[in-house]
Amino acid sequence: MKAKGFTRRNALKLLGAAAATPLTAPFLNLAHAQGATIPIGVALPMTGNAGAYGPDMGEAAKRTAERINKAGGILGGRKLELFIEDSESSASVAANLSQKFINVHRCQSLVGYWGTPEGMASRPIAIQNKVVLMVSSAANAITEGGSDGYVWRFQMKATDWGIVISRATEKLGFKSFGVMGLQNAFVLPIMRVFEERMTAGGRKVMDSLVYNPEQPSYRAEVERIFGKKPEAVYCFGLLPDFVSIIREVYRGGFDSKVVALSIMADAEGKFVQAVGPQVAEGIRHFQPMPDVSAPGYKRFLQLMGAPADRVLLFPPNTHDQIAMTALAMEKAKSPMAVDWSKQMIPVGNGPGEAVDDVLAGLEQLRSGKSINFQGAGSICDFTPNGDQLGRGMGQWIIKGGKQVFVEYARP
Amino acid sequence: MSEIFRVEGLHAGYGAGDILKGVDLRVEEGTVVTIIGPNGSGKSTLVKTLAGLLRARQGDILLKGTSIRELSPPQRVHAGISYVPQEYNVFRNLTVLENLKIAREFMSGGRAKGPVVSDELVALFPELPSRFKALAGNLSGGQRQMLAFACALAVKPGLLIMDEPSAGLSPKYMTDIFDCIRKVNGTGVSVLMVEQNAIEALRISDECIVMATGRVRMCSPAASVLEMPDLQTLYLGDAATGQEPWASKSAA
Amino acid sequence: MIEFIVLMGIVVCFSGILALALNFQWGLGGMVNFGLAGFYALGAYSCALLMLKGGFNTFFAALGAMVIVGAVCGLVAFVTLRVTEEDYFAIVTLGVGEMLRLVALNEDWLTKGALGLTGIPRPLGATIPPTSYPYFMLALSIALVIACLWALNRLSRSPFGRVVRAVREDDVVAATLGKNVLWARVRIFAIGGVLIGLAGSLHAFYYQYIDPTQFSTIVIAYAFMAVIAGGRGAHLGTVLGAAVVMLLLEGSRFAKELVPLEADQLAAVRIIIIGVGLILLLIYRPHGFLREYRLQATLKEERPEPQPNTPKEAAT
Amino acid sequence: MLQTAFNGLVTGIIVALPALAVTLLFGVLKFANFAVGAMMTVAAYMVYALNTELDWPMLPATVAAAVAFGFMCILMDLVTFKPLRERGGLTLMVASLGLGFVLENVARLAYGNAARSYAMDLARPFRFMDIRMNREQMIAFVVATLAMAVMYVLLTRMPIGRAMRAVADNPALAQVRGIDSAAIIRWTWFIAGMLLAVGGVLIGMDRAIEPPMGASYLIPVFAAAILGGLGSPLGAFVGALLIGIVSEMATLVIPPNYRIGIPLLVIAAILIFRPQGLFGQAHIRR
Repeated sequence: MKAKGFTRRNALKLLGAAAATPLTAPFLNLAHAQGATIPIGVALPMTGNAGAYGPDMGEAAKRTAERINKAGGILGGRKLELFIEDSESSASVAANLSQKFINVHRCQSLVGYWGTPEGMASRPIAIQNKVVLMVSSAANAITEGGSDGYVWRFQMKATDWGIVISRATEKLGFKSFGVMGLQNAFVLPIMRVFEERMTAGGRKVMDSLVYNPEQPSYRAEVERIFGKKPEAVYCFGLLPDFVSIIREVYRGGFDSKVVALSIMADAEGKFVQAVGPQVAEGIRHFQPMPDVSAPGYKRFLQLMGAPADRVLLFPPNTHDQIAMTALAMEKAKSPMAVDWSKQMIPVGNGPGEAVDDVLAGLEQLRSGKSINFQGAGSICDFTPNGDQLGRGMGQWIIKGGKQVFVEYARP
Repeated sequence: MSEIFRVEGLHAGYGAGDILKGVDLRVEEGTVVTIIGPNGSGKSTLVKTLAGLLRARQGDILLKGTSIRELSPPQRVHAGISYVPQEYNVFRNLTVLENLKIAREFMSGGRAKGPVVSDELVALFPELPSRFKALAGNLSGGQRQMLAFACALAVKPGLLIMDEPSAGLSPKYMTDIFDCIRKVNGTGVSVLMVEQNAIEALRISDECIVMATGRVRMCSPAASVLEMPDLQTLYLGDAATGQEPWASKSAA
Repeated sequence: MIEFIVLMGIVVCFSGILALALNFQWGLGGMVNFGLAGFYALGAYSCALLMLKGGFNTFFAALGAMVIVGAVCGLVAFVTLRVTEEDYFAIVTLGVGEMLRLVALNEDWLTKGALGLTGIPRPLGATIPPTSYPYFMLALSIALVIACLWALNRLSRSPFGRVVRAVREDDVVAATLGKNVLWARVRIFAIGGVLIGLAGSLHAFYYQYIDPTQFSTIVIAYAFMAVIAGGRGAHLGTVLGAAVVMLLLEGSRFAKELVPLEADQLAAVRIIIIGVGLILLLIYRPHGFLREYRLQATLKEERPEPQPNTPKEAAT
Repeated sequence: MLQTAFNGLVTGIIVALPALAVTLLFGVLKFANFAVGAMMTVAAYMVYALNTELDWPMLPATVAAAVAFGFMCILMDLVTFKPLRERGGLTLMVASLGLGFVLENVARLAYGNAARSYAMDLARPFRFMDIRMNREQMIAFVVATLAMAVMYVLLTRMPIGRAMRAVADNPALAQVRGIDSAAIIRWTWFIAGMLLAVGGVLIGMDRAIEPPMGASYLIPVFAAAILGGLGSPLGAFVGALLIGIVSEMATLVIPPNYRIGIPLLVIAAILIFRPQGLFGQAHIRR
């Protein structure tokens, strides 16, 4: 079907250009992947509206794998090889990455997946290819609908967020509320649970609305919610929109208390840096967090070279994901997901000796003992459908630009 | 008399073909020269090329002996050539006064002195001062032509080139326009114009150039052309013989 | 590795069909569609919802999506073009595209909002085993691309195709020739819409999960780049353009080792390359790699087509 | 109620400057410049750099960045749009889309995705007849009205402004009246660049500085320019205020997250009933 204008010379020139693209690069290092190393795919948002959270999580995964490799790797000396890619906070990019991890790098473990869309898009791919997918997104739908043990969540379920926040709110004793939420998969379930429990407890939700990401301005939303002067306004969303909203609230002279999530009001210090301590004063925020008193978390802080008081919210999850992959493979004595996916619960929940250092855990598994791994982000206990138990939530309040810890509570 | 303007072997056109196929003509200083010829003979293309709106592909254009072929339209205006297009020759969304101001400020290349509208201009165009505030687009056809003419004279040009100044005018305005041209020429401005109204135009012209199919066919004093018995045949070609009347006469 | 190339081949196919739609609307019909992402989302969501809620099978769902997007495009063209030139048209399509995306994001009752629609069935998904499904889907996609190319080529050579080009050259001239310009433009934009609906349906079948983040403005950048690289108006060229753009993008993902940039900078650089490439191609290769289809074959009966963009009066 | 109307006025004021720039550019160059959003983003980041990294106070930082950005726009025109000058509005529009992608991502490359703000402490609002006005809004009012006044004087009283309107009205005639179009185009880009820079700063002060900040203003800005009548600067200013007020007031009726639909409806209505906008002159297309 030769179109008139399509000369052969043009075609060759075009295809030649296409072939010369770096597509050829991976063939070079593919050969040695089969034998020695164990490939792990790491998809994290480095750009897009969740771009602020990816880089640190990637760093945690890299250091965890390096530490395991330095100590001799797993399954008789095989090294872990990470392929860290940017999912661009987009579902289609994440899906393509998952395909690439499975088909090109032959990964049997896909970790990272911060946003719900990225997790949801990769879920069918992992299940069909019988490969383990570990996400750190909160939306309930991720673990609903059966996954034959291939989909594991390293995060608190969205509805649990709502439960913990509601219980803490009852303690705080606010009587009237306003609620503002970003149109996002994990925000809506939190809002629903929170509003249900508040009205059930006889408290008054004066108004609640949902806004879009990247709106030119949030004046109307702030005016409608804060204008009704509720005692406290609960905001659920991400950093960019929260910075704009809080500036609008401060400049509007509204005095309702503000309660939010740490991914908005902390975001590794970026929020206070953007709005300044004066504006951030008194903002209370919640976030599923590692149990800072847990030895596993303390060792993780040293691994990351972070100061002792610093609270890292998401990086511990990728650490646990890499650690659980290594431990489960070692126990199953096979890198194939169809085998080690069955070891996730035995390794995480036990019965066995509680271990909080992945290297110690590997030693004990090699000597035939069973363990109960206590990770950095949580105690790594799972339900059969892949939800994570025992995650607690921290509460902070910003005083003088500093994040002051209030309490740690479990659902 | 010394020669103010000369065109030699000019070729120009739009896109592929050439509409002007080697045009030669001269304008003596202080004279009025009228170009006539059937439609499609390249008259309008010629004046657009002389004004610089169209690139000359071959040949040369000389003003007072120096070539202006490489000059851009604004540079040609500053060199002393004023051009009045046939249509869309005023800024419709600007007021009459603003049209005049622009002509004054930009045609002189910044050398303009004195009032925006000189008395000389008011004398030539008595109607304009009363309509200064009006938008040029709201003027009648005749008034617009007058304004365009006035703008071209805002800074005294060496040569005034006009593209069918009388087109679409009522008889009253037509005589006014030709009257103005005669007066302007009286003040020493040479005029080169393309006209359909051959008779009226030739009455005030010194020289007549006849163009056809992109070349100058004939150039002779306006008076002798006026006396030619059948001016129409000159214009439309001899229906019977199909032969152009000038074929016999060699171009001047 | 082969399977990944097969999968990327499928993505190239439906990105190619989307580029063909843009090429037809803009390249041939002279109507710039900056709302492409929104209409693309409309196609994908219509197809998915017709299956998940409407109970249609994959064939009729795709057909339904094509009809819906075609109708919406036709309506937008009819409402907007009745009055004004095409500059405003681009602005209106930008707005409509944004509105469609907002509806997908905010109408939870219908589209489950940001959570997106999951478990979207695929053509013959049940009968063909998952491991060899990609090969079937690639064959299906290639067949559809060829069908589109064949249909568009026939359309370009038909009288309607000449009207299309006449409208693009100068709609005033076309109007004077008695062609009903408005009706031609509505049909041009609607046919483009049908293709967008098909591309949207294939997108839904391929990913089996759709959510608003998949239909961002980057989709528009890739489509325009493909059309410009392929040569406006040249159908086959557009598909090859889409292939080159996809190889550049996926290739740059492989190039991570070669490129010293951090991951988040790489994403920004990639779009900068697309933007710069778009401008350079417009300036230096206005006809892309392949010339627009010419009517040389029929030179005998008619005088040749005018040059695509004869320079109007050189005003400088 | 009154507060919402005032909020609408504030949104309108911020949309006014970029709408003015779009109208100016469309008037002289006859194409809708889709890179205005990203241009504002880049300018806002330039001021951010001066303000936070070099600790310049806001005023000198904005003035310096505005002048610098004016020259940058001239350069961008030479590189991107000048070679395409003859190719018609559509090609220029698509090129401006490409330029927009480049600019937004250059900002993202340099400063990443996190939302930032200028180093100026936020102040509690003034109360005035139970309307709350904060300092940034006051600054926005003053700056925008000042810019509009300067533009009005420039376009009606000064030769440069008249020449720009002349080129917009009839480019060929302008040449033959001695106006060097190339110089006027440079001036137009310079002025539009300054307007966009100040517009970008106002957005940055009102909301926050992040790569997609400019793009989110595209639709309201074009709506304002069209409502005012493309080519009529005064129209753009009034159009912007109207768009601002109408979209904020509408949030009392429709859910706020569909607010972006309002400018779109306005565009559609204008195009159908009064294509030349409120103040524009019907365009004579030769």
